[in-house]
Amino acid sequence: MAAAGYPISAIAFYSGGLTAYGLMLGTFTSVMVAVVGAREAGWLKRFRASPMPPGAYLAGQIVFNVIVSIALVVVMMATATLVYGLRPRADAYAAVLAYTLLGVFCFTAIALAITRVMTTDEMASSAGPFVTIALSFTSGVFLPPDLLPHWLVTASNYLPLEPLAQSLQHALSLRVGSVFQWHPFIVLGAWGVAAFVAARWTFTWQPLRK
Amino acid sequence: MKGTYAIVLVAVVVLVRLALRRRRRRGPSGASTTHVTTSESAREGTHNVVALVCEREIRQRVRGRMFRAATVVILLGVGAAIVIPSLRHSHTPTERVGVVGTLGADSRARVAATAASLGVKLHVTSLATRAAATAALDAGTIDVAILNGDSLVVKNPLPPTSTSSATQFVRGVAVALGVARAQSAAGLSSRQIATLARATPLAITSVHAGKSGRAADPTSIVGVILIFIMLSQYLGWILVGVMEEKSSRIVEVLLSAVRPIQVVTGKVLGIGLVAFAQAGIILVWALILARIVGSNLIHGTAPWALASILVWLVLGYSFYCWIYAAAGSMVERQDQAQTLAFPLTLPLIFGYVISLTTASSGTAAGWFKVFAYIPFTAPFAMPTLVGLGEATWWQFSAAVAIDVVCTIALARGAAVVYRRAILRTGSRVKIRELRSHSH
Amino acid sequence: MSAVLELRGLSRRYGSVQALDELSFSVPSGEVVGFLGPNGAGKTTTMRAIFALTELDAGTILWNGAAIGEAEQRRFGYMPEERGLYPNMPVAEQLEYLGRLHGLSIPRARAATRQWLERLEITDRAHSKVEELSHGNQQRVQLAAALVHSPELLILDEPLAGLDPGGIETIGAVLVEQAKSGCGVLLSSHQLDLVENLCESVTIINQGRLVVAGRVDDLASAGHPRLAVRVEGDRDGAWVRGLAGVTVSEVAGGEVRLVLEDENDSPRVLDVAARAGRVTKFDFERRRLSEVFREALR
Amino acid sequence: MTDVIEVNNLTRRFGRLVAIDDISFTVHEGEIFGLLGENGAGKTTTLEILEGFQKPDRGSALVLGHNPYTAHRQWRDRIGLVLQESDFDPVHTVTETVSLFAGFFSHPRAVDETLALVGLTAKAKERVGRLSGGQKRRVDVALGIIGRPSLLFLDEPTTGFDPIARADFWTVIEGLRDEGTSIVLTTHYMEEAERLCDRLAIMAKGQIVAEGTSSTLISEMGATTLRFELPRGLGLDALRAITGIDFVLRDNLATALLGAELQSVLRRLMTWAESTEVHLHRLEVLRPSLTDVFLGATGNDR
Repeated sequence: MAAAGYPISAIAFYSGGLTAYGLMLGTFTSVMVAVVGAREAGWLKRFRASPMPPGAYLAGQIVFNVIVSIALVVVMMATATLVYGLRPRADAYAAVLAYTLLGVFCFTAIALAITRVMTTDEMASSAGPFVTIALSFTSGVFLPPDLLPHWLVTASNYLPLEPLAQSLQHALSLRVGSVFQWHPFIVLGAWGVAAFVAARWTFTWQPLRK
Repeated sequence: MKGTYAIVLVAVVVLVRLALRRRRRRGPSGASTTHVTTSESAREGTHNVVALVCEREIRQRVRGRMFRAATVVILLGVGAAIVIPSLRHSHTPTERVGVVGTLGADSRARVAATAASLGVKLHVTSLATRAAATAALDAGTIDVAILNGDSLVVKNPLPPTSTSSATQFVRGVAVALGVARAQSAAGLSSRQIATLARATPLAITSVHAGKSGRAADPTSIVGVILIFIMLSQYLGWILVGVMEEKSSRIVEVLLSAVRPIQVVTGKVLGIGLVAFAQAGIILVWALILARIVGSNLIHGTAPWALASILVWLVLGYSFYCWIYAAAGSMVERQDQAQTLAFPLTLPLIFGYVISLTTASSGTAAGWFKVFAYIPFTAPFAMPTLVGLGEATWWQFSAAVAIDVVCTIALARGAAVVYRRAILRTGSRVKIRELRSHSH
Repeated sequence: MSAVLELRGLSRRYGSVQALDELSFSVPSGEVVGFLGPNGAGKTTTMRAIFALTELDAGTILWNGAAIGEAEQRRFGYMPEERGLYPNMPVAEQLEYLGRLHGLSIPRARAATRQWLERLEITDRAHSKVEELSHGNQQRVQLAAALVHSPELLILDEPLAGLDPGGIETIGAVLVEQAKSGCGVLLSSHQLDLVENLCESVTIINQGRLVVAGRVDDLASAGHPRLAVRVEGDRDGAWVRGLAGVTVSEVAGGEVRLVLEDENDSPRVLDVAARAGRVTKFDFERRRLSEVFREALR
Repeated sequence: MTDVIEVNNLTRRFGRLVAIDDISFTVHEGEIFGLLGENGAGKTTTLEILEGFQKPDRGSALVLGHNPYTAHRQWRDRIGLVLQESDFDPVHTVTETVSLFAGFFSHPRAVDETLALVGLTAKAKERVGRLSGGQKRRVDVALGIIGRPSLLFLDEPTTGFDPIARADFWTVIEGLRDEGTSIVLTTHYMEEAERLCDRLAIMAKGQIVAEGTSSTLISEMGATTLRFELPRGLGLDALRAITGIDFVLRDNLATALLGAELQSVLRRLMTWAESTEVHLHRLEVLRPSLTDVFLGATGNDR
């Protein structure tokens, strides 16, 4: 097909989308559930009671997530390349790595910010997957966005998952032009920074259930 | 069309009834029903314990704040998805084209013809520069820009599987303008060009009489999406629910009185009923709204295609629930459950992706048909084949039979795993231990 | 003849640890039996085995001379060591549910729930979620969960741990009441002074083996007379040194425990004590369960 | 003697519930201070304020000279906590769990030594999730003392311990005190409080209802009971003649409540018994126990 409306292959669409989905599930949901669980079990309070710098625990969470996420992305990319014959440009991998780090930062920060309203670990473990699945359907992960109402797609552009999925799909299928887009950096960065600030203000180490 | 609604409505009403009847039984005045009094006799059957566990599960789920909030959110979301587009404009969608530079009368006519052939309205605006076009695309005021008659720009890449009129329009315009450019480059006479412009596609006939003349099958697409959403959401409940009973140690109290298989069966049954009730409510809501606003949500759907979707929804849940229950009994913390969630979803995602791709392309490859008989992928693949008219009744029955047999075997295995694993804490359960003592 | 729970030759090995080693003892109904032993002695494993929650390598467990089936098991009540209740379910509803799982009808489950909430003084928390209750009240609910179906046999793993004196009294009274009405009660505890007051007999195990079993009275009255003496200002019991016919069994917290060869030596002891300072305690004591325990494990 | 904790007019409310109602007390350096009370009397809230987890609504608390709520990490380095909840990540071993926390402190005790102190050496390689309740509690205690704290908070530390372990633990705690560690302890075991605490306070409904050493509290409780089986042929009048005080018959035992005159009465009785070779069966001199003090102070005496 001609011109700038270049096609995305099915495999680029799904490997980009599912990588974004896996990142969200693996960071947003896992961090939220892990932190709320640790808080409600009293581990966080125990850490807080020690002279450990408070940020160390959170930093540990983020580092752990980066490692797990990179492993996940590597597996996804390897499978897509070796099994399904995905052939992206070499520099697409750099973009994928950059988007992965961006996504991990953003989703971890949002998860930490939300822990304050999750009073029980059951709540966290049902809200996390629900939000992830709901969001993934409006964000071009499991469904081509043009099957959805236009307003919903527009709204998704400003939520964190769609820009991530879309830019990964873009990078993996690109033939000409730059693999980097500014849009996801602005949206995900804004979400991440806002959530990070909120988390700093509201984060609590004590169990909420009493 | 009427028949379709009737079938869906009946199915949903039955499910909701079932769930509500169980809820009502707990009502304060509901000192009810013969089945409970039989439980007074010393010899209490498995059936009653399972019913009790199931009833508690339903009650707790339905009462949960998260559940109610999620249901309301989904209802609002579905409502918005149906109502808003129909409020925005009439039934025929409009394609808004921005033109930068000049566009010949011939090309203009071809664009109009493409729009007409797809049954969409056309709205053309002139734009001064490429930058203005990009801005307009980003702002969403135009859908596609034609630059100097020789290139097209859209906002987001066109998805490969899409069959929407918007995508078809862009592709059609791209082809039409490309042909026009080639024609003018070939230096043809005006008569030759006019002849070419009147070219119509050849008629296509098939050797075998087909039921589905369309390229893609919207019912299967909607069905596959529905099955996927439901399974990925509700199976997670089982994973977490089983794990919670383990981590709260209530299971030790339960198992001092009843058998493990009773607890786990009651649990998956309860969650299943809540799940189908919730899905039923959402479906009814969607259909009612669609009717009221006149949306063509499941326009022209064959009743049997819908029935097969519902059948496979139940079968898919029944099969996968045991895997999730066994997995839940082996983990002891919420975050371990979450770590497991993604890998466990992979077979679902695989089945979903191949089925959605097949449903959109309109033809099922040979390898795809194999997946319709494997219980992991059958809940997606079989309804897709049905939707495409490529499954006979005996093929359908064979797939159901295979699935049921596998489900029973899986349930047995899961019960053994559950019994061995549910009381273990602090150490990973070894496979060897799960096998030993199994009787 | 009253019912009896018999455990015969129970053995269970976890890896290199022999958790139970040919353990045999019995629990007659109508009695509160204390089940004692240091941490890790095998008490919890034994209790779980009664409900088939642990598989045994060898041994049989009999109730009234017959193997325990599902129906029998349903007529037992169990309070596990690690408390288990649905954290987000209201107390009364939870008890009703457990009662019905044990085979009660709805009205009977409801009545029993009401009765036990009242008896355990937590009626006002009937509609609270379990997670909202204090530790002591959760413990009461957990006990109610074991009692709601009027069991014939109660197996309680550390029912008194972490309770304040008021709670101990309420729960202790309930257990004695249950035994009086013909129920068998086996309870493990580390609070030997409480066990002494509560239980008619005790079974002490160590490393999965039976060490001592018998009636508390018999165990306590065995041996020589004992004295507990407290002299104001004295911490190390120096005054007692050099007294003939007297062995010191324990000096703790300013209190000296003595074993007398002859009860008639007591005035002499008092004299010596009075010379050392003001005597604030001078008790003839039975052998205390803690001593029995310590000696048994030596 | 310096004070490691100074609490003045502390008040804490949760909505309409007054958890702590204007309490004041001090803890001296190197002593074991006991905080007793029923569940819900305000002990845990008091501890949480002293540990820096909660902010008081009114009043002040100085712990090692700092406001715990705003204190820095250096302050935490000198504090040891044994919290009431005993939940750990079940998949780590005992050694892993304790080593992790050892890393947080500037001069921690050796992990082996700590495990030996709490009696967990044999379980060092066991995953925490597989420990029994009492053993988990010991892990808690290990985490409390791993950092060589100058002030140690123990919130019901021996719940679930067997009697031998408890006695061992008492020795450990007394050893820590002898090293100079100040200790604040809550417990439900009166025996434990009586044995360990140099001073204690009893709380009820958010207030301190009694404070002092256990022996002062006990002697303030009043009289000691003297009782024995009345020897055959001896009347209460005759008994009065021998001892000089009035006895009553209760549960078939001659019983009298005595104060300072205990010593003389007892001596007269003993001399009489010896000279007449009368055997005094079941002779008991009972002073009130801390349990009596507790039940009396919290309004639970029967």
